[in-house]
Amino acid sequence: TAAGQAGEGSGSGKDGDEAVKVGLVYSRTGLLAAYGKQYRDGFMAGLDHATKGTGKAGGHPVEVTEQDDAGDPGKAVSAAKNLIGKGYKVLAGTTDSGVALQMAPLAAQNKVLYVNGPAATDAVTGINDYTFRSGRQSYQDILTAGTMLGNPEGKKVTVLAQDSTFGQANVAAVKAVLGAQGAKVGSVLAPPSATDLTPFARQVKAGGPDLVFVAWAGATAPALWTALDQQGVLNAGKVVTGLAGTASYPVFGAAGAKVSFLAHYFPGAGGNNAVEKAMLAGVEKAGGTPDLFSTDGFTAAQMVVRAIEEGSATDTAAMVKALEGWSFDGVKGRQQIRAEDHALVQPMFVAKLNGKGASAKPELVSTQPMDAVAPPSKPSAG
Amino acid sequence: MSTATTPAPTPTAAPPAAGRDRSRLLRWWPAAVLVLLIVAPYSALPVPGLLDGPVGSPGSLQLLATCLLFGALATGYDLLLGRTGLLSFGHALYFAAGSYATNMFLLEAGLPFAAAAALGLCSGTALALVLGSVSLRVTGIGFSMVTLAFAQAGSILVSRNPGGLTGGEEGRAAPADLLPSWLVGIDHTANLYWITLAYLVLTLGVVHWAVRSPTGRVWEGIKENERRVEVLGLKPYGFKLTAFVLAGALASVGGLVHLLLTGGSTPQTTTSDFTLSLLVMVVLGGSGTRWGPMAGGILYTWADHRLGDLAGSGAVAELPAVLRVPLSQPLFLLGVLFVAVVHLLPGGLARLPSRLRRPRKEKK
Amino acid sequence: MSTPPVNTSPVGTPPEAAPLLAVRDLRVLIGGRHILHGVDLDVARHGVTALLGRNGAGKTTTVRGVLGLVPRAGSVLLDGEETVGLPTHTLVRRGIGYAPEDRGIFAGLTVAENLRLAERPGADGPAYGLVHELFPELKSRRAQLAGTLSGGQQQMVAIGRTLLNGNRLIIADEPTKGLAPKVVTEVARVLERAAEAVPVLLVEQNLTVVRRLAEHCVVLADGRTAHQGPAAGLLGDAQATRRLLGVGQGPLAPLTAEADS
Amino acid sequence: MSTIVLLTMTGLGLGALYFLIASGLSLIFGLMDVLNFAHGALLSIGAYGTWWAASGHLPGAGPGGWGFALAVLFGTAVGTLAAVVLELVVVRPLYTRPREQVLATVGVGLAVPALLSGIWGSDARTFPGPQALSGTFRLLGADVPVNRLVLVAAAVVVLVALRLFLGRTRHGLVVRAGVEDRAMVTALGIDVRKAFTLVFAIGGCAAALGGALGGLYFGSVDPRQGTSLLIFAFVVVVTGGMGSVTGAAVAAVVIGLVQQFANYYTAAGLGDLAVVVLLAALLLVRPRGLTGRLA
Amino acid sequence: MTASGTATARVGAPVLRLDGLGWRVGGATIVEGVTLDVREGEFLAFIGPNGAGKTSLFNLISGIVVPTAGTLALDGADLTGLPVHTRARRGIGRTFQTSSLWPRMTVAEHVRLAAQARNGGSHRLWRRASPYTAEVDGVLERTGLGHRAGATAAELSHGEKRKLELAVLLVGEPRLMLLDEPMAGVSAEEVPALTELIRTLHREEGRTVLMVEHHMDVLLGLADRLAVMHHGRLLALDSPDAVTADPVVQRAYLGEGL
Ligand SMILES: Nc1ncnc2c1ncn2[C@@H]1O[C@H](COP(=O)(O)OP(=O)(O)OP(=O)(O)O)[C@@H](O)[C@H]1O
Ligand SMILES: Nc1ncnc2c1ncn2[C@@H]1O[C@H](COP(=O)(O)OP(=O)(O)OP(=O)(O)O)[C@@H](O)[C@H]1O
Ligand SMILES: [Mg+2]
Ligand SMILES: [Mg+2]
Repeated sequence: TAAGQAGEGSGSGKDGDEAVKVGLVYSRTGLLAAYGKQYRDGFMAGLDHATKGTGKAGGHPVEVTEQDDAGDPGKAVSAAKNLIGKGYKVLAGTTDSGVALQMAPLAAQNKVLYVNGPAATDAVTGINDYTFRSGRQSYQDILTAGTMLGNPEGKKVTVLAQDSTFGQANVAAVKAVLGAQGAKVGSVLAPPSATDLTPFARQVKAGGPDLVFVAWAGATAPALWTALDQQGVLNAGKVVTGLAGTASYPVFGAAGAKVSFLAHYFPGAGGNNAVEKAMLAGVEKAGGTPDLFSTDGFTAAQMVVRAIEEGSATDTAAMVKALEGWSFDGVKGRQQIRAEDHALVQPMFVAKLNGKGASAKPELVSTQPMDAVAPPSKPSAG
Repeated sequence: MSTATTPAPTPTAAPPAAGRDRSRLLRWWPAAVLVLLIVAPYSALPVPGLLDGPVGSPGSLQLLATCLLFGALATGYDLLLGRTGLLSFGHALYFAAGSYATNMFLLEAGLPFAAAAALGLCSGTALALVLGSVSLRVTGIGFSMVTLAFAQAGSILVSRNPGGLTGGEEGRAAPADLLPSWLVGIDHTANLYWITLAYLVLTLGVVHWAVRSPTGRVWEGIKENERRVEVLGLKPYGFKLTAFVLAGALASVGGLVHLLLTGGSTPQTTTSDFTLSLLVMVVLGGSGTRWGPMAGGILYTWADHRLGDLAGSGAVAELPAVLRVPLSQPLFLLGVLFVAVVHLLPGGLARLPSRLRRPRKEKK
Repeated sequence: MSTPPVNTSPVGTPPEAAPLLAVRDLRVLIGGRHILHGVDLDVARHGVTALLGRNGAGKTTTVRGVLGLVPRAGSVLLDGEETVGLPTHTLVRRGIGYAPEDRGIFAGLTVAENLRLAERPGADGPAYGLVHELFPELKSRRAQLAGTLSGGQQQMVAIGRTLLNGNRLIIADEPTKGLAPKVVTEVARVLERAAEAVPVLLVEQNLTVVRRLAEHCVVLADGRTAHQGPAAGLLGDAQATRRLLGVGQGPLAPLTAEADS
Repeated sequence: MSTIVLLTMTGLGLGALYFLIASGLSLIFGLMDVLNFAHGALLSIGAYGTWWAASGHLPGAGPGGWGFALAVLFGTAVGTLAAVVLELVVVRPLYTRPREQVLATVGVGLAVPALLSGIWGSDARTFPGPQALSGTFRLLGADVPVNRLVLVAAAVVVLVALRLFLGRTRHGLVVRAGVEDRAMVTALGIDVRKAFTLVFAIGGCAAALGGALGGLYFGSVDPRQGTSLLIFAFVVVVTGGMGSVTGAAVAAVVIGLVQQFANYYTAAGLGDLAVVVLLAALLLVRPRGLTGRLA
Repeated sequence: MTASGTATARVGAPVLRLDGLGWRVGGATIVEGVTLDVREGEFLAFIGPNGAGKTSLFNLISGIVVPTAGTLALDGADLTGLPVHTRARRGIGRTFQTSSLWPRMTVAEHVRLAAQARNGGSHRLWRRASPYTAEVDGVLERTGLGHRAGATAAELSHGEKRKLELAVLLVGEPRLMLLDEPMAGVSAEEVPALTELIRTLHREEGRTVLMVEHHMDVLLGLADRLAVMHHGRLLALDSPDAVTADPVVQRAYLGEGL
């Protein structure tokens, strides 16, 4: 294996020209390939930005190796073991929560730094000492939705989600957040494979909620929004959902104007701060299109560079230490890595969608500062 | 025109003594391969193209182990398809059952690994027994569809994450602290590899033994003509159930090995697509043959993992779009490869040696 | 081209010149095994030509080879035209009716559908009248699935199909197999009648039938032509019959000639 | 009441969609005994063809009115062509090996979605459709989506057309006989290959039409849409009695309604589970499906 | 078993008893009211026009189809509802009119499977299957298939398949043999040998034989009694001479001969 020297202090190492190898495991193909590409483009732009164009962190050239996981945990584990076996100390990536949950334990078992990508599952937060996250988690979505409700006291909230872990997590989070504030939270769960969503739209309507929170992912989204619109759900109460990537904007069709969006990110959401500008320019220069998860990749690169520069090129414990509690300017604004559970505390956005079809464009309504939407702390299991 | 025809060539002339010695040596090749496989982790031999890194490196061992795992799984599946003529679309269920049940006994009951594994295997086998005894009440395509329905129901259940047990679409990682320490961590990949190899040897042994047993003989009869077996006074149901349960049990063991190898249970293994890929492996290698399914499983898995690298390689990126787009999709390559094998290699890879040999003989 | 076959028997001479079907040196190889090593046979322009031989001699394979249903080499001339290389369906459309050995019934189709499949666009349309007159059963069972017919009824369908069209040649592979004696007689009459208009190549084990119908006969042994000549010559010569067909000797050969003796 | 009306109408629409998808599968399976795993791919090709034409790539075609009709026509034609190519290149050379035929279609079923996502990305694309079909109409207090009517109408047309094809032409007969004993059919002087290609073309045509209208139904196309619907199509074909087109129609409606009602009236949306459990139960009681036709 | 040896004294106890047996399918009556005792060691031949229901009667006896009327009993024990395999184990063996074999198994493997089914122990997964060499050699010798031992059933000619059917049946050593047209398609040359084989099975090994055959001359030398079936009914049941002399049988079945 590569000659790893432990006990390196902070600051740039003596073996300054030894390359640091970083493994990027993401979906180049498969279901989430589009997200994977956003993430990867963002990462490259972020690396360029964080190393100020030198490609070196703390004097070490950063070499990035990409591996495709095709959304399959088995392949991801193979790829990760391959990289770790070759002496890689830093892994980043994955868009898929299932993959992330199998990658994270590997990091702890083999003492390598793992910076999780866009996978939103809350379970990654605090999973172990070596795992960090560069994106948002479901809980932050819910908290953002909560801020849009005004005073939830006595209001009736219905969560419409798919009957999957992602959907169930959203229901649980809404219950925890808004339920605690006095809202009556109910849920309508649809099987992920359901073809016709009219019955579920109808169920939501029948409940007569004040707020509908829609947590929906996947190919059936257009059918869902059409059904909600046709059954008059969108006109009856406030409907909130998360804004996904550019490709999804036309999906809402006529419904887009009647929905309030919480957003993890969309180009321009950061108010064109300097970092965001750097990312937009970087991604575009490389021929990519900035999108929802570009920021996750960008942030991951920032974190990796920080870990090497302020931690070590070889000692993962030092890297971890360098990241814990780090607060920095990211694409979305000021963000911080919470020391106790490695949650990435970050601002979230509220948006609306203007226009429809191909011309639909999100417009920023407000920004929720990072502390307002900080997930509850969940100290690491070790 | 019709003068005396040349006599038919008789290729069955007694082989010369040297040839017989060679063929006796050749009969030992599985043992030789096994020895090679056992010592593989100690080898630092690079196999460029085939493996990314030397044979003994954790990455290569992991890939090799995955290949062996699927080779074994396909061999077990062929017990149904190629030996008994049962086309099950639900084999994934028993594989997943082995993995998920063990994992739940670890996670939820906190049992020690050995106990969890034993219980997991029993659960998988019991499931195969129960569902097999129901599905085997119908025959032909009906059987295929009932197994599909059961597997689909299983898949839906897993994805619904009932009571937080299965982790839904995210799956669940195995608790590293409950596993023996010699199975955890990259440095112990060789142990996982040996376990997988043992599983492969076990499966091959069980399958080969079973098909040469009296029961195996009946299986063959059932595959060819079930009614005729009945007229001999044998009730096919029991024999088919034996095959089903045996294959299910082997798949459950496979699920357990998969759990160790990937460190978790994933819902992908419950889908009908997974069974379909087993089917593809078996056919690729040669259904109903001794080594075919194993070879097919290994080749398929290797291609599935490595084609991704080929597809993402720089060489592909520079091609014009008409070539680049299809080549950058591993599944496309795999699908096309499979169609090609089905067309060009009837009987699968297992037939390759005899096909290569025949033209040579005919030339003589 | 029409040199006499190699293994011509001492009895008999080659059939008249310009046969309807002339098979020369037909060779068939299936799965690496040579099944026919060179069969020569002529089907005369009228009457029944019988193809004889013991089980496994290659009679069925010869017929299938003629029709192109198995890969074959050699020469098969229909009315002087080479047909090796033609796809089966084109060859058949030139006017061949074929009743195969295993009857070739489509079990999942009804009797009527089985017959309808054999219809070919021809001068006077399908001759259902003839078929139904010969086999009234087929009319009353028209809607029954052919797979549920009795063995003999299936045989009737198979023969019926060859009679439906105005063919130039009928090839029947053991058409009387499994038929009740009375029906055997009937079928023999049918073939006899058909043979007045259309030459018939008949594979048959029942020598009584052969004796009654055949004008010429060809005997195969081990995938080769062992004898070819007028039927009367062969069947009249007890020694030749015994040598070529293995019957007619000892006390245990009652099958053959009793009915008409 | 309005809920029941709505569920019934949308259930019928769902049934119609299932029938459109399953009809071609059922035809090919019933006649040729090929369980066509590439059927989902044909569906996707039809859907993408229509989407491509309707989003302005084909002169004259577009998202509205006759332009959309032209786009559907185009998509269906492309799907039909694909089916013909599939038969000629993949299925035909394997006619002596029926099991391999099925497996080769599995390979195609893997390759085509991958190719589609290579070309157009793995994301869902919104499907342009005529304004007139995106709204709802009121029926006894329920807002029923208009496009369900289109689906039902198309399904009826396909059902009638297939029945005519099977009942009035010789091809169905030739193909059914050809599956039993291909050599014997040629020995009757029939070129069975043409008939097989024709059946595949018709099956592909139905699949592609299903894909095109499915796009309208879902409002989007994605590379995996066809494959994910394939399972329901299998369920319909088998429930309907392996290859009986009418049986498939009945089964499709039953399944559509069951799914819709189960999804509404059970708390956890047990529609899909209900469907597979129903299938298993039915097969155990009546191994040959609803109509009891032989496989 | 008492009867043996001589050709005439065949008066064993009834083994198989059919009582009012009938089978209807799809509205048609295929077999109707067949009542009949088969005696131990007897040779009972069935003749009748095509479609008379002979094969169907065999299907009813062997359990392939379930009777819609009547009962049948073996040694006094009711068989009516029992499945095929149970009847086979009780000693009812049969051949099929349309050869029903295992196409891709070799001739020798056919014999081995049948031998194993007879000997039991098929459920033993842990054993090596026995090669049954003596069985294979013996029975292939008897049926004249010795030279084809390695060929698969699909490769056999029609006549060879008929012999293999018989071989598989022989190996099972059933006490009641149902032979459905065993001579159909067997070449004239080999008919005598097969006839002799069946005669030996019956006379020397004392098996009870039920046989359908259209070759009258074969039957006449073998059968103790002839049953004539017509339209699903038993038209006559008597000694061969009496039956063949019956003008009705002659008209309906034998015809005038060629
Ligand atoms: N598909 C095949 N593969 C291998 N061998 C075959 C095949 N078909 C026939 N044979 C062999 O070729 C030989 C000739 O067979 P064929 O069926 O032509 O004989 P036949 O003269 O018609 O016999 P029968 O009187 O029994 O019908 C036989 O030994 C048979 O086993
Ligand atoms: N499943 C079925 N459905 C309808 N009719 C049937 C079915 N099975 C048999 N039959 C009819 O029953 C009658 C008796 O058939 P069976 O096969 O028993 O006749 P058989 O006496 O054996 O005739 P053969 O001598 O021609 O073999 C036939 O007319 C046949 O068509
Ligand atoms: Mg023959
Ligand atoms: Mg019969």
